[in-house]
Amino acid sequence: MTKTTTLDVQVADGADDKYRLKMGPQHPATHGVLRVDLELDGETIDKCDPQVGYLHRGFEKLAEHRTYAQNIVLTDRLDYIAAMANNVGYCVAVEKLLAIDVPPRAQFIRVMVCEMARISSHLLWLATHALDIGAMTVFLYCFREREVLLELFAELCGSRLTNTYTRLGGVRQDVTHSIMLKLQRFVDEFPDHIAEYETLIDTNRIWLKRTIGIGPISADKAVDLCLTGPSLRGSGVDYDIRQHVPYAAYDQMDFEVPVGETGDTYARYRCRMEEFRQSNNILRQCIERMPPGPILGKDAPDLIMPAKPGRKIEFDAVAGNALIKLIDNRDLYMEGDVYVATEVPKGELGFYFISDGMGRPYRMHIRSPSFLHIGALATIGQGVMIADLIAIIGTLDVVLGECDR
Amino acid sequence: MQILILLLQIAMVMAIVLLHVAYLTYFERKIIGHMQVRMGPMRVGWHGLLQPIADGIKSFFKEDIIPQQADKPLFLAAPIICLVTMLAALAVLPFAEGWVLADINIGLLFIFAMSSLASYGIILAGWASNSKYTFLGGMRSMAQVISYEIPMGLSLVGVMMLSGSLNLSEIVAAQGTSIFSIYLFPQIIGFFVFFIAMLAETNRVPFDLPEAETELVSGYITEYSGMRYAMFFMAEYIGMMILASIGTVCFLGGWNGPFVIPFFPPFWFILKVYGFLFVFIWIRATLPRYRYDQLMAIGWKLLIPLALLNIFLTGLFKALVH
Amino acid sequence: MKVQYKAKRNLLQTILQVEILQGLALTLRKLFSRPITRQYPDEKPPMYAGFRGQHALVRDPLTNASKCIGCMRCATVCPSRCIHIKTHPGDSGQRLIDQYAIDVLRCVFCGYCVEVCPVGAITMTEVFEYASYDREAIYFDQEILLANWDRFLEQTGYDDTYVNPFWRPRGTLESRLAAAMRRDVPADWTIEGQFVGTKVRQPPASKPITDTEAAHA
Amino acid sequence: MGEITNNLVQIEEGIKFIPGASAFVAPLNKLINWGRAGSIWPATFGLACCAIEMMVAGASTNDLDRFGIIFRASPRQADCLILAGTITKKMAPIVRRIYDQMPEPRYVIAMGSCACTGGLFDTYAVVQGADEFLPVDVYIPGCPPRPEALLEGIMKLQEKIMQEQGRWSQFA
Amino acid sequence: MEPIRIAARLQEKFPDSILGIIEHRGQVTTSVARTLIVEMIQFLKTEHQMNHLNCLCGVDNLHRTAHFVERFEVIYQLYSMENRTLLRLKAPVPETDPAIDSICGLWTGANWLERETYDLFGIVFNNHPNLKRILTPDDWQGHPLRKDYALKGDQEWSGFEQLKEKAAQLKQFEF
Repeated sequence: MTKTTTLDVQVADGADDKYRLKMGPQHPATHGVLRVDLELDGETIDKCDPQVGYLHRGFEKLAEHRTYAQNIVLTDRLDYIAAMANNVGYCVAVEKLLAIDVPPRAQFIRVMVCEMARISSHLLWLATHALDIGAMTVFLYCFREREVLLELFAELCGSRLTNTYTRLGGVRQDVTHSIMLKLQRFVDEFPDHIAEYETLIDTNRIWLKRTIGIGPISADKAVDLCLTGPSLRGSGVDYDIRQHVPYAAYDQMDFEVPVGETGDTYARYRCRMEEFRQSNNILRQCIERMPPGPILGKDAPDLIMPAKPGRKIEFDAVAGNALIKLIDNRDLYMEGDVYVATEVPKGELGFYFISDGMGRPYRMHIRSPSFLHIGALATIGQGVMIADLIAIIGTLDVVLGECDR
Repeated sequence: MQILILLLQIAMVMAIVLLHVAYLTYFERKIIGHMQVRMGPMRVGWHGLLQPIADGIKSFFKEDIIPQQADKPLFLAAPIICLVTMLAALAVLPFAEGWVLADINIGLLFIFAMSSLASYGIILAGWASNSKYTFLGGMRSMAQVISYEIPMGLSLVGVMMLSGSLNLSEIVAAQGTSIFSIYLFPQIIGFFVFFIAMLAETNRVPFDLPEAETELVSGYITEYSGMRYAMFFMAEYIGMMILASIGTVCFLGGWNGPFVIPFFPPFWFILKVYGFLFVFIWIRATLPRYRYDQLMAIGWKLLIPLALLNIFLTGLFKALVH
Repeated sequence: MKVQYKAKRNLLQTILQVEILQGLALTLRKLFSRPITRQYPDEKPPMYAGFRGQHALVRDPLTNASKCIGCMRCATVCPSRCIHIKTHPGDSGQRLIDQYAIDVLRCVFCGYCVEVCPVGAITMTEVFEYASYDREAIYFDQEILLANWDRFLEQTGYDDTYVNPFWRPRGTLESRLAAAMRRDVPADWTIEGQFVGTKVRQPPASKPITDTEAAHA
Repeated sequence: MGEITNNLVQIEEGIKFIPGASAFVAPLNKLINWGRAGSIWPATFGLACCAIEMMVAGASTNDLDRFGIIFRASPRQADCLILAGTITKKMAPIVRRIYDQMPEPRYVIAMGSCACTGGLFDTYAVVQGADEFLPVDVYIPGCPPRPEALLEGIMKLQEKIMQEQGRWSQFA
Repeated sequence: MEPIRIAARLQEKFPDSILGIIEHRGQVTTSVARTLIVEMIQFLKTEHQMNHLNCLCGVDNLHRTAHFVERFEVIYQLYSMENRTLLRLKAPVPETDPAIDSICGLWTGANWLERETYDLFGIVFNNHPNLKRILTPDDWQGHPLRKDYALKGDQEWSGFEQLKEKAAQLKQFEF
């Protein structure tokens, strides 16, 4: 691999005849607050320099000041399109760090909500990607199905978008029969809806012209750029953490990982469309094989966590005539560090924890897929046209909350 | 006296057309809404019927921003150029037998001239705003108009050859006496070319590149606010109606219909124009957008050869018949 | 698994614009289908028990005041630190609340406070319509929080037996839990009950589950 | 639509409409307010999580278009800025710039905890409330608020607009 | 191959540069000296197919009580897609000279990760093509993720101060 010096280019304000365009942070197609500094030759992009940080909220710093349980709330706001997947990813990592067991029913529920989140995230991706290319009806059809999933989340955990659903050692609330029935109906109907989107765009000649051969990434290049998720698999690299390092109950699921060949925009698009069907399959398996049992492990820590090992948290209060003593003094923190990655809809979401034996992470690093995907934009976005750049941003599927953290 | 009547007629046509513009936006929102399984305007008036009026009032009383860096005279002139040329093109449209403001011999050419002039307004708007997005939008528009003016003109040559006239009323009259009584069937290639060129001329999906929202924010109108923005908006919709009218006149037989409607001769004409407008909206709800260079390629590599082929076939047909 | 592409269109399909016409047919069909729009101010969205909306302090029907015992658990667990409680010790060792305030505009609606409350004193109601013109109006003190509770009961028709599904304080004695939370996993949740089949099956007729019941389970 | 009195259709309180003619009988103030309230065009501007719920509000289930609301990409054509999400310090100057680019009359809706006060993110990088540098008209609590809550906020804004006096931009 | 064996092979190859090998929860961490970091990663990448760079981040050890050598550490998380093995390299970086060689030549994607680490910790990466701030504004003071940087920030960013001034000025023009 050769050293690429073109990734970041100092755009000097010289008196040459380059047309410089700062696209964003307020731009309809930059999916939030991404800014891309372009140097144009006509409409062809000579240099593409993405700028991020407009949504940098200090997650990692904040996480050092909150307990492990409180940080679940933070992970909702990382990739807010698939908050469930982030919750699961975070909890899987912390459970590995603190050695907490999760009962099998909770594992299955986790897989279920993860796949629901994957479908809802991919639906939003398809919606915005189609809107970027100009097909506005697909946008609204996708939201129609997404709404069903969001309402299911609301029924499951009381919130539509920022779920805060998983707990260390399990999940918050058991799935009810009515949720299962609604999910079953969704799973039965969803393939028809996929067919609907495909009628509108899949073979449409305008769509094909706008996507085939646009922004191709070879397999080597994709690995070199540290891409993950469908963006990597579109290039033909079979890397899916759900199969490589199965977490939750993914080892008991029967599913395939769609892999593209050409690595262009259309291949990535097809990969995600295929993932819709696979996720739907996993959901079906979850519904059929959900085991009974508790949803929270016996040794699961309380939401209120002591800040230091051995330190007791005591709440005593008088209610009526009785004295309530609430004590949590289990010693579960130990020193050490782990890196645990999970497959969120965007790619590989990794949490790197360093624990120094306290109730708070000493250091929490979030390896977010979007950050690296946007970083790759500088290389992919060279020599294409503005309209193509927008298609490429759309198909890399970035979300800025996760990128900037 | 005659002038007074003429002025009255002009005022009437303008009023009707502007009302149509207002309600075209309403129906566009309504139809696209229902195609997207939602409802469209519902709460301003009964089923949102007063929505265009509310939009109009709001735009009229909005602050009118002229950017400091803008070329002020051109910035002010651009929307007026667009609107005036579009309104001027209305003069030669025959709504029914004799229902025409100026029945001139070169009606078709006049409309072409006017719609080409309107693109000056767009280019000037893009340039005078002194913003990068508007400039790109203006450039795209310029290239698009030049590329599509040619196939559009060529596609109508077949019609001219068949009817032997450039006067729109005479074209309609000639169609009435032809075999199918409309030119759609003998000129099917011409119609195809015309239809695509029409979409491109009016900057509609899938050719809405000059104002592609997800690429260039709002294209050439990015810097316009309030009433000046509304002027561009009106010009665009009048343009749509004019080109739909030309399509009706040249290919669908104008005001001729299967039977005669008493007291209201333009009935069939209006119906056909509405049909065209519905198709415009329908396509907008369905298709994605082309890329700028692909649009050029279609114009030059597909439509112009097709239009020339059409002319050749029409000529062959004429030579064989006579 | 390699992704499959659909077959390329042939010349006839290209000339006849088949795939574009298919798309147009789909949108035309939708034009005459029923819109799924919910006309909001007239039609309210479906709400489920346990929705994390406006906060309220449960009014104790016996004392007509808050149930809060000042244990500070909610203030401790709050990730955004938006609950402010001030207490002073009473005669028999209990804590008396001087101030109980929630800065709702800072709240992130995670529901942790509801979950940790040992006596079920705080709840998040299904009310979500309380936008305001100024910040001060959405700073809830104890009076407003109790009023929220009254408003919530009035709007939704619950009575004092309302149980929020997220009231599940851990570390509390089992006997202190509300009755609805002491139930075991319902019988529906056996493996056989899970199997719903390819078609949607209705819930077993013998024991129909209402939404609120199911949520409490 | 209100009752019909003396051939006039009352649309809103004080605004009457003569059926069949494009003329209004109303105090100009009321009429303008009615027009503004009936066509609030927000700028397409999402910051973070709440932007997703804003998109849902615009999508089929809730359909902002029912209120005459369509998103405009250019701030020049927008009337309303919906601050949907966390405003970081790096972003704040840009938010202010977009607000400055909007023509009068312009309104600001702070949607969600983060835009209102900074919410969870009491950190070095986040602005603690949009009102530190912008005049905010309506605060919508929630994290994120339901789409219906956004609609309710917009209706609150409409009420506010209807009560305005003499905010006539270019004549003022 | 087991990650612990890979670490052993690494030690054979670079005997002087390995400071220690720890296994925790099944994950192997190898502490290495920063001098030969690029060569070591190159070795792992070519010889052991560690072709996927999971993550690259910094750590500030200021408040830690044990298990550290220098104030800063740079963590490299490598993964082999073929062999499905994970290995972590930990390179201590002293406070007095917070610098380490860049691995941009091995992964183009490392570019932004290194910029981020530079931005948040102030660790300099030698031979980096474009080392400047990425998440915080260019004229930001301090490195936020250092432990001596307060959560609320030490001082207000000048750009935001200017904005507040401007907002106060413009307030008079409002209705």
